[in-house]
Amino acid sequence: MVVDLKSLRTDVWVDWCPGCGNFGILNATQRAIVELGIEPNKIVIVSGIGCSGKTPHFINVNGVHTLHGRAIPFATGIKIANPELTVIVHGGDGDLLGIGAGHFVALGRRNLDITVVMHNNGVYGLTKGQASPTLFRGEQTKALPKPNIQDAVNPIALALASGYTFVARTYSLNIKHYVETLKMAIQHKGSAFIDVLQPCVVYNDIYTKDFFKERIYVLEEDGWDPVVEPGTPMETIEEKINNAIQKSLEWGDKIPIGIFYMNKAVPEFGERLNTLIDNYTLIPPAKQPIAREDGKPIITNQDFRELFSRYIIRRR
Amino acid sequence: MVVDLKSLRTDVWVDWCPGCGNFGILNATQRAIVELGIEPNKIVIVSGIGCSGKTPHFINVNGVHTLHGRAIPFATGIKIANPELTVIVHGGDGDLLGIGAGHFVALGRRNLDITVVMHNNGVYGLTKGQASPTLFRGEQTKALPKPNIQDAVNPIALALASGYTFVARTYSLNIKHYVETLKMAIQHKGSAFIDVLQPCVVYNDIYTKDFFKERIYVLEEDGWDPVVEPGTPMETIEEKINNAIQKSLEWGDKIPIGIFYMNKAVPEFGERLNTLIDNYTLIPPAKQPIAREDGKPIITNQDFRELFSRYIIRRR
Amino acid sequence: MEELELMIGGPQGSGLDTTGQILTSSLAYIGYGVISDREYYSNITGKHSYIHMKVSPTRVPYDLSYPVKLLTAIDAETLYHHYNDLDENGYIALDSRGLNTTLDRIVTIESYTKKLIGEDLNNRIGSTKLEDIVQYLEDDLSVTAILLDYKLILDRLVDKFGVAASLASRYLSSIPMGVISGLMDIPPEAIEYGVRRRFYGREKIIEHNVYLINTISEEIKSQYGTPLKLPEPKLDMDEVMVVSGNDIVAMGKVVGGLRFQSYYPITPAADESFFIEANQNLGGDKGGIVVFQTEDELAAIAAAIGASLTGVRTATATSGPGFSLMVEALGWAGNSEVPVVITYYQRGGPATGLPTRGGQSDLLFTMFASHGEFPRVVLTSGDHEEAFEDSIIAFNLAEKYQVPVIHLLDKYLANSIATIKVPDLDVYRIDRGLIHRGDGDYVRFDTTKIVSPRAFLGDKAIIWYTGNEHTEEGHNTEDPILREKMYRKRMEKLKLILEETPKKYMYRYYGAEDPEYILLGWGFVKHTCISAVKSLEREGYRGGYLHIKMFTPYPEKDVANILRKVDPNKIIAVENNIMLQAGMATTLYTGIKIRRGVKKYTGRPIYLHELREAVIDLLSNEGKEEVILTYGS
Amino acid sequence: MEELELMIGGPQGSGLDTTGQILTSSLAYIGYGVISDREYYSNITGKHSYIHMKVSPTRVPYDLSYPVKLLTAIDAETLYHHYNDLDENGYIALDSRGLNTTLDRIVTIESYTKKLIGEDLNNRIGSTKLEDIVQYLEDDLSVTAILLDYKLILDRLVDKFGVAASLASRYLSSIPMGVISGLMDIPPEAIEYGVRRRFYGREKIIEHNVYLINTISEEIKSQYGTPLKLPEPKLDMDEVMVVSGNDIVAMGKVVGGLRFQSYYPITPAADESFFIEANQNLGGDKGGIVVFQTEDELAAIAAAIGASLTGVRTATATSGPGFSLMVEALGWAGNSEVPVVITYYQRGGPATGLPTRGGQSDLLFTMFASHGEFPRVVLTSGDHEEAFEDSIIAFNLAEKYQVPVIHLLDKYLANSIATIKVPDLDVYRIDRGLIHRGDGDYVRFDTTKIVSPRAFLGDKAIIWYTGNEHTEEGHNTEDPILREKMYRKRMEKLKLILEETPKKYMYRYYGAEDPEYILLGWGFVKHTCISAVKSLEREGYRGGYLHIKMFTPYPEKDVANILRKVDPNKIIAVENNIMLQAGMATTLYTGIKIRRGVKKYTGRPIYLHELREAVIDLLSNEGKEEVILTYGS
Ligand SMILES: Cc1ncc(C[n+]2csc(CCOP(=O)(O)OP(=O)(O)O)c2C)c(N)n1
Ligand SMILES: Cc1ncc(C[n+]2csc(CCOP(=O)(O)OP(=O)(O)O)c2C)c(N)n1
Ligand code: SF4
Ligand code: SF4
Ligand SMILES: [Mg+2]
Ligand SMILES: [Mg+2]
Repeated sequence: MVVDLKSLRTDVWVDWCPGCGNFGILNATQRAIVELGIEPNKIVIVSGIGCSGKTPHFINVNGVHTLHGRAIPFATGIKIANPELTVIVHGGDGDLLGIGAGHFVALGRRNLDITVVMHNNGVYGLTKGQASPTLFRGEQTKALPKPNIQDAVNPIALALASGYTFVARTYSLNIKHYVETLKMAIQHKGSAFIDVLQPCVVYNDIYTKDFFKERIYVLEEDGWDPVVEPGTPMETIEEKINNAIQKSLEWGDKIPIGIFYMNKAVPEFGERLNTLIDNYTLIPPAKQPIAREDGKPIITNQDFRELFSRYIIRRR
Repeated sequence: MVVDLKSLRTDVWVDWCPGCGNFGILNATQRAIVELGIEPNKIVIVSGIGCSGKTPHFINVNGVHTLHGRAIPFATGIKIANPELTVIVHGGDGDLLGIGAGHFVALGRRNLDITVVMHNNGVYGLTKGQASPTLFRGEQTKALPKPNIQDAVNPIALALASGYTFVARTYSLNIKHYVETLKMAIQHKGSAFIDVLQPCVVYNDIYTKDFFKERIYVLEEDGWDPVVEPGTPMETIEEKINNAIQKSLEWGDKIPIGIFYMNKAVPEFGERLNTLIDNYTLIPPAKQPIAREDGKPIITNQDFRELFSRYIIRRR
Repeated sequence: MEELELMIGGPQGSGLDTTGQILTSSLAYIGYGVISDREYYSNITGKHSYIHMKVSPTRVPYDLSYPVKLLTAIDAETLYHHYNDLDENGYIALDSRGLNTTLDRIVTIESYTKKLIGEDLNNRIGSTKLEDIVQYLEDDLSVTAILLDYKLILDRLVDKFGVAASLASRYLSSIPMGVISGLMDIPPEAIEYGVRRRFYGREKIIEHNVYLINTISEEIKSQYGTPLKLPEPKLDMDEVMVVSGNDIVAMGKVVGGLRFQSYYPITPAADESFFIEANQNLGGDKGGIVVFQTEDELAAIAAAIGASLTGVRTATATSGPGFSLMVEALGWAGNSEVPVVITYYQRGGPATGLPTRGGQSDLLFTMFASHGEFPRVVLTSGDHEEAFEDSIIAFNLAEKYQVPVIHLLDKYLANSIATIKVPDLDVYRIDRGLIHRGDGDYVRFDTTKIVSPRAFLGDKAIIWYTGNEHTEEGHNTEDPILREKMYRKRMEKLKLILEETPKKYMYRYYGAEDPEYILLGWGFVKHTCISAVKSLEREGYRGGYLHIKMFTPYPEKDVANILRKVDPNKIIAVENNIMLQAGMATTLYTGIKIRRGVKKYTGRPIYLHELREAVIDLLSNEGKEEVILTYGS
Repeated sequence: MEELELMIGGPQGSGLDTTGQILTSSLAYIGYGVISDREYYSNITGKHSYIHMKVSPTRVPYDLSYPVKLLTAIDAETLYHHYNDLDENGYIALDSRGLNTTLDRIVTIESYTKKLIGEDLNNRIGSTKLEDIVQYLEDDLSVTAILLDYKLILDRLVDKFGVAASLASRYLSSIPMGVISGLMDIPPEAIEYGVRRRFYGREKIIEHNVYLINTISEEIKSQYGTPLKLPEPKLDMDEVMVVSGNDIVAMGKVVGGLRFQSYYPITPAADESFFIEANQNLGGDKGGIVVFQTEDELAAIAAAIGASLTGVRTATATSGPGFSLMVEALGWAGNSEVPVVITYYQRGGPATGLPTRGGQSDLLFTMFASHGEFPRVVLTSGDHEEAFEDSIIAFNLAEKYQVPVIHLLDKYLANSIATIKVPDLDVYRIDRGLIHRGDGDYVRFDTTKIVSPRAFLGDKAIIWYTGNEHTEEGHNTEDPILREKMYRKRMEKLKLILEETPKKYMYRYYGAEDPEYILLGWGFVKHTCISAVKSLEREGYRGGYLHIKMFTPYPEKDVANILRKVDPNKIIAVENNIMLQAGMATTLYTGIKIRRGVKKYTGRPIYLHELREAVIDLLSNEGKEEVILTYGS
């Protein structure tokens, strides 16, 4: 199947506000898929609820638009059951770091091969502009009656503390950078997190295009080495994590985008499952037959007796 | 009221297993309360579900034994409604960092003046020994049929990434250290987190008393300065956070206990609320009358008309 | 013309909300009764939205109906959605520049809707061109089409006030207001009053809007006269409130003593919390209300319960998805006898469903939500007045019986703006139930009483709470005898509530004392049902409407007595759901099987015209069990 | 003696679980039918726990009852809990060293329980000294007290096998087994068989246990004979399975094609997941089952749904608190037509309730859980055989109708061990429903069918799912007409399920064809009800037991037909809850008001002796509405 940009569009009208940063994310995601050449039926985009959550309807690959905050666990089930699928999560900052923060942390602990793309717009877009967990304390975006009194969570630091093995930031209007970052994240074998700075033209009048234009710079252009190869000594790894966290605190006149950290040495969750389950990698759940031709269970009476012999007692 | 250790005991039989690290936590918590001289009716111990969750029943101060994972939000409501109370959360590692991780992160963002004491035993005690979020990958404690395949979360790093302004670790069998740490945490004006290493004699045969005895050392004795005073420049703060995170990665032959980080410069949540609500600090919700003597609402017809004048229209 | 129904349509983000508020204020100022429903997509900018308004000189006309007499369109898309909604001799106003638009050029309409519209237009008119539709309306329905050049009109602002051309479009919604004002003969000072209220203090904006509306109004009058002018208002209110359901509930809660509201944003509940936050300061020495945005709904309910334990009247407000997450903690509150109010605005389900549309499909869920058995109150409101009163009563019930109270409302109420009487607060009392203030031998869960006195955390007594079964002190227990006692103690509250609560908070009956049929309903269907019964009376059907307000505990004896007046086959449930949930609840408690119903679950409200027809249909066809309604765009 | 009831009590952590398993295996090996219930506190070490076992030579005796013939105590506390449970001429075995214990010295008993016991003992015996209680039992009930010096017995291990004195106490539970074995005359090889099974491969432990049990047994026999020897077994099974409810459900799920189970640990559900994990490898080319411990139940259900979308049979297992957290996602599954099985083990509610005790108080909750309306199946099982079958059927229903299936069980079943037939798998079929395999013009939610063919994520077709209302493709829609169509399509599945599902999966009726009264129940009350009916028959009450298995959709016509055989006043619901939830569900769907019931909500099972009495009481007292049962420690 030839996958081109056009064939990745759907008939659904893209109902984001004109000028919304999500358009950049949408286009760049489609582009990355084309460039990677993955077949649309082998990709699943899983989203939460919010403006960001609508993304899958606009891309002509499998889409699962789930519940607010639950995209990661839905995606987790999909990926574990059928590891041959490329699974990408699109979520809002509220979705992933507010109501979904527990799952966000849990995914890091598994290093399951999923890419999490966070639409970071500093607000709850679809519910009309309340503060999201990435809005700093004291800031008052357009729809807020009063300045925000909660501190912002630092997505990069949180991802690192949670164990993500690929942690990056990109900007929704830097299509090229987004495409490259997403491609690397997808190709990375493990839990990948991308913090995408995404202007919300309707509700976020602080983090606007103009704001970002002046401040964003690319880490890679800066002699930055975030990669941990297998065999790297523990101290070096710790140092790289620390550097990444330190970098993540940089938010002012200069805002870095790029890969903050990438560790290739941590076993992916499927590999771990494969140590427990015979042939998990070869015949994962989605590839296992459960019935015979005649409709009887694949487990025969004999299989049953073998499997559960410990529970069967033959009378003396 | 004279508060002594004896008066802080209840009639309830302490049903932890003989030798459980929780006994140390219980005794030391009572001791800290005595030493601080807080009146029992002005303290509330809020717990989740687990062996750890039973703590409040054994201490003769107010106790709220909530739901699995929800101790922090219950405690949050209590503290905001009546800030004069000293609110201490006791939760398990599963309770706070597994099912409750989202709330754990959220509390850090608020810097509400609550102390969170985590009974870190590496297992789900009360449900019979499954791996908790602090058990490392590859480890196989007694009740596990197979080695753990999820990575551990680093509680200290997570607390720091979430914004807690007091982050410490102590050991349940070092009563003195525990008492001092808890006292400082309670006295700290802001969200405080204490990671308490707690042997579970029944299910955790890796992190035993013997294991800890050889490894634990006290940070403070090491020329360690975790304190951020008001006015400290941003770089110094960042450096202290970074040092703390780096320290938190130390887990092997040596395991540090002590205060990892303490920032006195971040406004507490009550102060923040006070910027929005008239006299919040003086007359918080729990101190506000809502009815008059005759039972009528405190809001009179006239108050109502003033408050909501924007919605009332007098006919032309 | 006794009453007027009109509609304003346009894209989401074009200021329709503001338009509705201004117009309602202006009309209220003159003395009319108004209801204004707003329908919109789950979308921030671009999709079709509209206001459906009913204006009456004699009452607050809750019973929205079709057809409408006047349709004003901000964009071309509007007419595609509403060409069928117009009455004979009605009026439409639209932009003359859009007349050669065809349906296929409207990208913002969903493909399915577009297909249906296209088929209908092609069948009926043979064209989807706007011009042709207008022609058809003029020919077939004698509709008067008022075609205005919107751009030229807005240019006046540029010319006269130097408004930047790029900003002029913000005033688009003044055009329909001008048309309406003209046709209805709304005096300029009433318009100014409405605009001024809305844009309080922002003088430039006020000036521009007033200018635009009033000049258009003049032009319309001079060209079309004032064919939609209503008789002089005759309502006996000197003063009214112009409030949405969200607003009035918020006001009720403030009066009722709310001091801590936790919430997580969700449509259509969040506006209530914002309203409270905007009005959180009660005046110096009274202090203020904490409005607390949590990280999710699990935290929202937990925080509310926690706050309640300190003796504060607490609540949270949410909708279906949020309530689904509150279910576990609800049981904790029930078990620990905690007064807490959950204001629950239903929207279209299941799951995310129709997030910005209405529904009444969560009744049975709220009645049985959470594992285990514990007492609760499920209280529902049928209009703005009820909602205000119930918001206060909810706290009293919660505290008097130490139970969670679910105050169940719907999006129809939440988002419709009505002109209502300013309430007299002197009729209300704050009943805090039994409170223990000392220390001494106090136990929190004294089993010698069904409702044991409550002490507050932070007061003198030491208290324990637990989600487990507990002793009188509040410590965990598994003793079977104590368990049985404590369990029964809790459940017996339900009987007590039923005995002690005034009937008007449990149900209300409207209509004939000796009905031939009874409509049974709840929530926002109330006035539409009452109006249907009245109107059918004129056609010889003598009936009544039984409005159930409290579902847990359920007033089974009284309801059974009323329903037994008619054959069970003559009971018709009218609900915005498919299962007839109030009907089911009624069967459950009375044993009277309710088989027949009028159902609507498209997310739009039930309209009087379709309800009338449905009821007649059911009354004339004994064998028919249900009529499913689908009217409304 | 036809059947034997016995009890073993001791502190939590002293190996009672193992004892129950060994004894059941040994008895099964001889050929007896056994049921073994275990009662325990939410505590890891120290609180009182006991096994209540019934042994029969002719059947699997599900109907636990009191008094018991034999009580063996590992500790002194046991007798305080159970001195009232003994039959005349019964036997007790206890440690002679504890005889001068008094009640106040037992710190592990809750104060309330202690107070009740103290009062009763003082009234009855005037002393709480163990010695006096024993004396009383001997005098008043002609009980034989077997007093053994437990320490001396354990010392034999030290002497003979060199077991460290500190470890000898691990063998404590062999002492009651020895006593039981002696009194019942269980042959040594049967004991060895049981021990060997349990400690497979751990030869030392096997040797020590077998030695201890068999020597004690010999001594007991020589001193007391074998007064509790049962007749030769007559069950027609060559082979049995010894399984708990958790085990058998797990086996059913494995056979039924489960390949992904997500869970979060909770009593009494978690053992099912551990069982599956321990048996997850199905043999080389068949692959294996993923058992996935999630961070919470919100994730557990979400992951299960996600996995299901790839075409895998998925399930999660939980209890009340966990299910309460799954409610939102349940609606998503209903809306998106996802087959997923939720195995739900009820425990005592509400909230954390009685976490290790039983209950049946979540029925109505599961029937209406989640906001909005969508089809689901609520299926319940009454014994181990049903549970096995239902675990397979659940998947078939889920996939055939593309709905979430809640398989509702209770702790009584989960934790009781029974000896049952090895199932014959050839009678089962895997019905996966309609599946689409190609690509092309496929749409997931084809509205021309009630159940549209399902394609799997990762197969050829491109699919969308959403929690919103959706188009046939699976994109969000708010079109009212499409909404109505899609909504009705989903709900019509309920009718289809009712039409197509064999009746035996929906309800079963036991007893007289022309009953004078009917007991109505569900779940684990089944056999106790059947036995009560049988036993009352002998006393002249002709009755029947109606066992409801499926509550959603509800087989209303058939149930109504059966219930109409008797006066509604002669219908008695028997349930482990206070509301009579199955009774309410029945009223709801049939309109037959069920007013009377036998209720138990202490967390302990309903025992035959108390049920019999209660039914007689209700049948003899027309005016009485309920009997509340509280037997059991
Ligand atoms: C359980 C639940 N609570 C609340 C909502 C309402 N809701 C819809 S979108 C949203 C927030 C969206 O914010 P974010 O995740 O940042 O996404 P964005 O719209 O900014 O892309 C909320 C709270 C919901 N759908 N479900
Ligand atoms: C919603 C919910 N899920 C599961 C449980 C069962 N449960 C009780 S305690 C516990 C885990 C306890 O582990 P942890 O928090 O580490 O506390 P510990 O017992 O180790 O102190 C679980 C899963 C529950 N009570 N509620
Ligand atoms: S509200 Fe903001 S995030 Fe949402 S579509 Fe509009 S601009 Fe984009
Ligand atoms: S199980 Fe472990 S944590 Fe729980 S009481 Fe026993 S020793 Fe302590
Ligand atoms: Mg956002
Ligand atoms: Mg733990």
